[in-house]
Amino acid sequence: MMFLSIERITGIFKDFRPKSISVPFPSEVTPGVQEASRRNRGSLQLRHLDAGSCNGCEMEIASMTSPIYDVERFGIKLEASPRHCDGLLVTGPVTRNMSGPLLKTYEAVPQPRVVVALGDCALDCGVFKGAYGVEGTLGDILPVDLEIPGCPPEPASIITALRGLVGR
Amino acid sequence: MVPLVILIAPLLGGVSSLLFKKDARVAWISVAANAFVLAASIWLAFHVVTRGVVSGAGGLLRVDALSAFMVIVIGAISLMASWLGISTMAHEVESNPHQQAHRATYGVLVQLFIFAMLLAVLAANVAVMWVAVEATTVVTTFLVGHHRTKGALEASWKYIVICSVGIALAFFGTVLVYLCALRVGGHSAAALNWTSLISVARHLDPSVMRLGFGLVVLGYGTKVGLVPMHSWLPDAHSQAPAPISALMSGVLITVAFYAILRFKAIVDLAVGPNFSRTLLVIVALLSLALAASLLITQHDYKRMLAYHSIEHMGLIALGAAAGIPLAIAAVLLHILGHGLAKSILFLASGEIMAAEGTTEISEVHALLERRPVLGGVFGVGLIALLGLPPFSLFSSELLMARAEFQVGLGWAAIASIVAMVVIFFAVVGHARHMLLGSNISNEVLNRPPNWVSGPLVSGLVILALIGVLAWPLSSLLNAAAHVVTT
Amino acid sequence: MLSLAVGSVLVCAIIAIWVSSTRLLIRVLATQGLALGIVALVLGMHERDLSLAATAVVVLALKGVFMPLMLSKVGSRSLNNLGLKPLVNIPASLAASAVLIVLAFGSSRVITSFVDTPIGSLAPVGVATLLIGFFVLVARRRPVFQMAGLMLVDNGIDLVAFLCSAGVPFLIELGVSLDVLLAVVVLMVLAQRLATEFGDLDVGDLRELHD
Amino acid sequence: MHWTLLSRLSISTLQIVGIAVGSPLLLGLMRKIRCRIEGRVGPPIAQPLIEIRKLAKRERIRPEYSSWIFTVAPIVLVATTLILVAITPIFSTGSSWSADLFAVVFLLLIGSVSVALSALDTGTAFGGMGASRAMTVGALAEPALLVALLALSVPAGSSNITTILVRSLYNPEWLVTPERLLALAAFLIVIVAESGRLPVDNPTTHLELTMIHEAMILEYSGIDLALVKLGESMRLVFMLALFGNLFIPWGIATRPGPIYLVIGMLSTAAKVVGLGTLIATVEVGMAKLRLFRVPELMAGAFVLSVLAVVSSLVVR
Amino acid sequence: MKINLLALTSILGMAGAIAGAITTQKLRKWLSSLFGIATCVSGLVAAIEVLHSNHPMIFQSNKILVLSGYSLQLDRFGALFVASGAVVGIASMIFRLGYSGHGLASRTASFVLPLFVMTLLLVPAATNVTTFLFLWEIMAIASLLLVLVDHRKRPEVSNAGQWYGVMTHLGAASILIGFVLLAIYAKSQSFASMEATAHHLPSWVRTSSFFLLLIGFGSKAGLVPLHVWLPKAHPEAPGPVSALMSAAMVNLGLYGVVRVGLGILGGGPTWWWLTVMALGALSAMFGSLHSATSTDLKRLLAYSTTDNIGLMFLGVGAAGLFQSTGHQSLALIALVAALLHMAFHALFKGSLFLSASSLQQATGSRDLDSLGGLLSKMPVTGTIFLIGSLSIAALPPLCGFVSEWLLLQSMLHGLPSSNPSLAIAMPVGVGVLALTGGLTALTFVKAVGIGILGQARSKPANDAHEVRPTMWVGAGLLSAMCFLFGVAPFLVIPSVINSSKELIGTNVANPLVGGWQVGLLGNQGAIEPGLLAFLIVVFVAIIGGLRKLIQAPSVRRAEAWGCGRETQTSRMEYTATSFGEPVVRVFEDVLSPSHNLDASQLSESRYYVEAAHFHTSLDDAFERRLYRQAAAGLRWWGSNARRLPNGSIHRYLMFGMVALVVVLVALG
Repeated sequence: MMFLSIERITGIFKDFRPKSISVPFPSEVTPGVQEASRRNRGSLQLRHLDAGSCNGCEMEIASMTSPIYDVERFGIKLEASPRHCDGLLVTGPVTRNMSGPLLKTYEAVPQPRVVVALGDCALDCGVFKGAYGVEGTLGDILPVDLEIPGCPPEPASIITALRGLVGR
Repeated sequence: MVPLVILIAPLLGGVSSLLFKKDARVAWISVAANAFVLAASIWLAFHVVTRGVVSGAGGLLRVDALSAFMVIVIGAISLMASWLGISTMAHEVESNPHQQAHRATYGVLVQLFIFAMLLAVLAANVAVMWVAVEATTVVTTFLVGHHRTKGALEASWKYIVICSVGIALAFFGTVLVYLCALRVGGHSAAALNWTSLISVARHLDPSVMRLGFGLVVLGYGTKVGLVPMHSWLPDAHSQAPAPISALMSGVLITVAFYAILRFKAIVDLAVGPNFSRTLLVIVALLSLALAASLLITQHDYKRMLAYHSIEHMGLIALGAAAGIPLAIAAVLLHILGHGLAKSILFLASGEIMAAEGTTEISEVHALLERRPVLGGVFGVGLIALLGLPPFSLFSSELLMARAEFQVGLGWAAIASIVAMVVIFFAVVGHARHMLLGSNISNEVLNRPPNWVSGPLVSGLVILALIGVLAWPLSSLLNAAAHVVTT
Repeated sequence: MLSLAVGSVLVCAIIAIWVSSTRLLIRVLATQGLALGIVALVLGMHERDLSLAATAVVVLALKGVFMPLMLSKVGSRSLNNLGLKPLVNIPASLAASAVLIVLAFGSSRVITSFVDTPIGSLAPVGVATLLIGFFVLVARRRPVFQMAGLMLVDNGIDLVAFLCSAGVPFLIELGVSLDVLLAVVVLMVLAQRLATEFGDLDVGDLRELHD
Repeated sequence: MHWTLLSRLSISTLQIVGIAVGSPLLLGLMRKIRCRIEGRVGPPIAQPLIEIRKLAKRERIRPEYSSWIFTVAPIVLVATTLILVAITPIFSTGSSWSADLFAVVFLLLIGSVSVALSALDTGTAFGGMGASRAMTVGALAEPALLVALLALSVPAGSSNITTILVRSLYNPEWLVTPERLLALAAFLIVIVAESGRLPVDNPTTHLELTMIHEAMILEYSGIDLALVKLGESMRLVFMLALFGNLFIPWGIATRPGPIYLVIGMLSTAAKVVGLGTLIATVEVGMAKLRLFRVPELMAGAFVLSVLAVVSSLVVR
Repeated sequence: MKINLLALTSILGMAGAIAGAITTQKLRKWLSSLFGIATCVSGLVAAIEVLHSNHPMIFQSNKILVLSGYSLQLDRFGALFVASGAVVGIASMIFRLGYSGHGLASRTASFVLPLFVMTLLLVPAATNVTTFLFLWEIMAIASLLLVLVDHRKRPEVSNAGQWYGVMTHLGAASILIGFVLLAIYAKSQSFASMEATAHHLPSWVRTSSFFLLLIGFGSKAGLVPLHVWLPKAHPEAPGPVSALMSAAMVNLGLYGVVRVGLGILGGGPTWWWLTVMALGALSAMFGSLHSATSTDLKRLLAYSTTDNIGLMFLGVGAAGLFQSTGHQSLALIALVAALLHMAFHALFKGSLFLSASSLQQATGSRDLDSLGGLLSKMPVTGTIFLIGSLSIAALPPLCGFVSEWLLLQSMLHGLPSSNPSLAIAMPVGVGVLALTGGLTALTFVKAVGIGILGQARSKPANDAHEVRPTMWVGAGLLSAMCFLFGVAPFLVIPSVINSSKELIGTNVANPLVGGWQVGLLGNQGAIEPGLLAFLIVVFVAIIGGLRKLIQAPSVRRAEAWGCGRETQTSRMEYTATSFGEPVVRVFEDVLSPSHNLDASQLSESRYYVEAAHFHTSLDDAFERRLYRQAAAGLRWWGSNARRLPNGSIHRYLMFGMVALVVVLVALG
């Protein structure tokens, strides 16, 4: 359509690489969720949600958006409003207090939505497994589309995994 | 003949109430007599305006347009006051059976009072007028003290002492005028007739006339309620029974002012208009300032009305100071308007007092809801009294201001308007407290019967009509104004 | 004779300030009324004016006899309470009366120069009496004294009238006298009521009615 | 020099298309420049277009209690901006349909008001907060804007944009007068404030307490969000284009003919890109002002514009 | 026989009053309203007739008004005010048919309301001082009584009534003095002879009468600092009355100033008009600031009236300034702009007040913070309110845009002259216009956004239903006209030009273009509101259609995003207070809000707060610093004066004696 052709026109700028401090990434994309990457077409907005994390993953997410990793170059952004987002980026085990807000936030995202579980705790509660305040893993509560293991996962691996959702 | 009949008619009412002491209905005879006075005076006014001056009682009485006008004012207000007086007396007897005995005295004195006022305005002779005005003092003293409470006694004492002194000064002034008149060759008995005084006025000795007029203003000014001898007025008006307050505030004080007007015409001829103007402006402004100052924190609604009278007398004096025919016509219109409005208000306040049992402003509230008729009459009356249209006081105040500006008294007019604004501020505040708001106690109250509210309401309607309709009042006012202007 | 009578009017006025006893005051007033009557009488005879003479008779009767009698009726009812000090004490009052007399003479020049007769030149005495009467009204506390002050005022004016113009016409004088009489009667009745209501009182204490 | 109706219509259409497509690209460019200065790679310049394309197909969500205002507001925002684009001379003076400087202000106001109303219609605290702040900033910017426009229209004796452009083309000495520079400086500040750029508002902020404009559109999703974003970017570009043309009128087509039109397009694009670059460069080195320091900035702009008017009279 | 419409208007008004006073409760509402409508129609016909002819309409009678005579003469200038008042009157009377306010159904109100309407229409026709003041004061007293009708329900009503009464009386006194001063020099009380002699008057007379009348009319118009009554009285009046007061009565203040300043006095020195402009600017700023921070819907509207009146005075001041500096055609433009704004303000403020009253009736509250969500529950009223708000915010294609734009134009074109006072006044004027424009937009975004959008903020608001048709027909009439005249201003502009020429001079060339365009001749700037309206409709349709095309309109209704918190209630919405808070902060020095924080600590530790109560209020600075002080001063004086008459007869007699001595000494 029209938009695609515009993309081609602006393609001339694609090779324009300013001298940057960002670490290079391979140009090929690791296969991710096919349907989502087709849908998102190079733009992904995520709402980050801390369901009970120790904040280790948050540190990595923060460095992911820094100039070094520059996740923005792949069209991936963290947004404040779930309405503007395509999915959730959840860290930590789901605590009892956060399970309600988690569901509410999920509901607030327009459909279709992706759910990304970031870090070991989100996958299997990690060291918090069995703690009295923990309700369960993210997978117990929401359908998880993408899992990024690690305690915490490195920024590069987060970016690599997310690129699979953008297709870029 | 007619003037004499008019003069005698009120006495009939008095005599009849003396004759039939027991029967309360006898008071209606007085009402009828006063109604007759009103009707006859209107006829007389027509007659005077179209045909000229009427004399009566062997030259003792003389009716020109001014007198005729004043008779109308007296007739109208006495009709209303005697009508409502029946209700007032009924209330009093209800609350205190001993008052039954005084009913007849009251009836006689009221009619005597009206008679004396009529005599004052009908008299052809200055001294007779003085006698009549003094007679009003004597008669009304008992009426002021009618309630026989301590307050009433105090008020009547103050009233008679201050007014007697004042009126004595007026007599002194009259004597001085008489001196002058004798000197220019008047026949001694007729020297004090208005006509002869006017005819020789240009030859009267200016310096004695000045002193004489100063004393006359001071003296009659006492009865008018002008500063500095005004002090009896709030006390007497607040203590007297409502119909008496109405008569005193509505007509008595303006009858006294009528005397000043008459003298002013003579003095203006003798010494030029500037003298009387200065004097009247001084007392007028003092009165206005005093009324304005004391209304701000007034606590008693009858006293509020009384100070309002002082204000209006100040306005009238200021209008008279202007002195041109327009001003005098306006002053007369104001006398009529103020008389009607003030008597309606006093009568209404009498009913309110009878119903509420207090004259304190702070203890009366939500009248419009609790007593819609009385509250409405009181409120509308205040609107009239504050000089708002369509009531005639608006027209007369406007005309007076115009006349004052015209003769170069603009600054005084402005001062009076400022005082009026202050008074408006004060009165609206008091009225708001009395009239507005919601009924907290939810008591069930009975309305005054129609024969009581009827005259009050129709009086207000008439007052509005006077303010709106020019005909036929304009010609009478102009004719009356020309009597005392040159 | 005339000047004697006129003078005694003034002297009576001054004495009226001096006295503090009711009985004495009434006597002084009676004397003054008589003196006033005599003034009228002498003038009437001198001018051969019948109406003035008649006036004189009325004045003598009323002011010399009747009114003092009525005053004494009130005065006798009131206790002779000397504890009731006058508002202005007697020496000061006398000084004030002196000032008032001077003032009267100074301010009546208009009248005297206008009348311009020997008799007329006595008119300031009347004015002085008037002023003194007023002073009594202002400075004395008891009802009787106030009535007396009123009468002094009235006498002063009458005196001026007699001296300057041989009085007002008789008919008028009659009316005036009637009025004054009635006023005094009313005052008397009121004073009696006051006495029954409040006892012997200071009229200045009647202050229930004010703003 | 007569414009046929057809040519005027086609110029308007061209302007609409050009601005509608060009404005997201300009935003992309500005982001790219910022990223570059920060040492990032940054997203592609077409990223805003890509986002809009994606959003167009996503689900629309309406807040529970909202009324039709919420649905209509994005359309009104885009529509009024497009009207502005259509009737003002951007590429060519031929598109002028009674284009008046003051009318432009009021038309822009429609967009601001509709977005603010939609924000309040959501019934959330964020919406209200954003609307309140945006309207306050807008109200404070208004005096500076109008007086600056006044100063710009005084020499031409008209507030008609075409008249101003044509007259200043014939009187190039106007262009460097101090009052003009002052007025333009004030105008630029206002543009920055109105379009929610630094230092008045941070378009990329996610902190609720500091955001102004973002707070108003939190509830929009899908195509509505796309419309709002498109509208906002078009407003920015429109204002920049207006500013550019008033600042340097040369290049705009003043007569019919495709060549002139192409020159006009290119020159306008160049002006806008230049201004965008400038703003992006300045923004990098700047922190957002505290909300209650914004009035000071606006007051400064107002003083500049008043000075402009006064000095224009003094100079003459 | 041709009926004199002015006489007919008077008679219909009085007939309505009498009908309202003597008939039964059910009948009187209808009769007095219908007579009111008839009065307005008659006045409207008269005004239109005058506007389209060159002859004034005259009605005179010496049988009315004692010693002065009743004299009406409607010229084209006055006719504009009559027409605008009549339109508002018709709408309000229709509205009243459905309005169920208890107080307004009373006998008094039914008696007074037709009179009020009648005087509103006749004041601009009065041609002598007595007639003018007579009608003016009846208008004042009638409106005062109407303000007071609900005094039983709320104590604030009587307070408002007192403020209004006193301020209007102050104004009337000032008008009286000013007019009488002119009348004395003219040796006649008719306006025509005043006008004839005005040029020969000494300048102090001209100046003092002008300023006296400015004060008098300014107090009626609600010009700062004489406005204090307005934000109290207009909100407390019942709906139709507040519409009449705010949309029609205040205009008569403007009428008076223009009639006197430009008509009778025929213009004046520059500094007069600079003062007028300054007062206008002050009113506009002050009014808009206060309306931006008000939370009471009707108070907000009332302050916005002060704001708009300020703009009109700004225009009038500019007109006078241009005239005094010899720019006749600019003066004409400025006056046309001011009068146009007057007429349009009547329309949108009328519709706003009427629809706000509908909202109040439906919810029982006029506090913005307990309304909300009403656009969906009362769609018609809500839309009317929205249209009114958009008009007042001067958004095209509604009528407020046209008049504000024209006002800006007149100021723009005043600049090139070399006159220094113009050079200072005009940019400042534009700045004020702009700031108030911005604040007005903010205010009405608040009014609409908090008032009728979002979630209902109280239970009554949640249960609200649409009001009776007569009510929205009345209000809708006005908002339809807002739209009509906004799109096609040529329907009214020629009349406004005619009526302005009456004062500026009939030989001044018309500098405005006609037709669908509004603007100045010679390519000096023009707008085409009709085109804009057309474009807006087309573009909205196109984009709406596109949106539909791209995506099926499947919309999910979901709970608004509340950061994931458990419940989201209406108490969490942004309130009107918080909406205006940034404005309060920015203009803290002008508004000087008072804050009051009461916190009680726990007994265990003073670092823990047990309960906190925060109260903030925004009083009118003029009220607090000027009027309350003045009133306190008067009371102080009054209570001291009371000591003078202490009840002692001796003291009273001493007054007399002193006076006697003074008389004797001075005259003897």
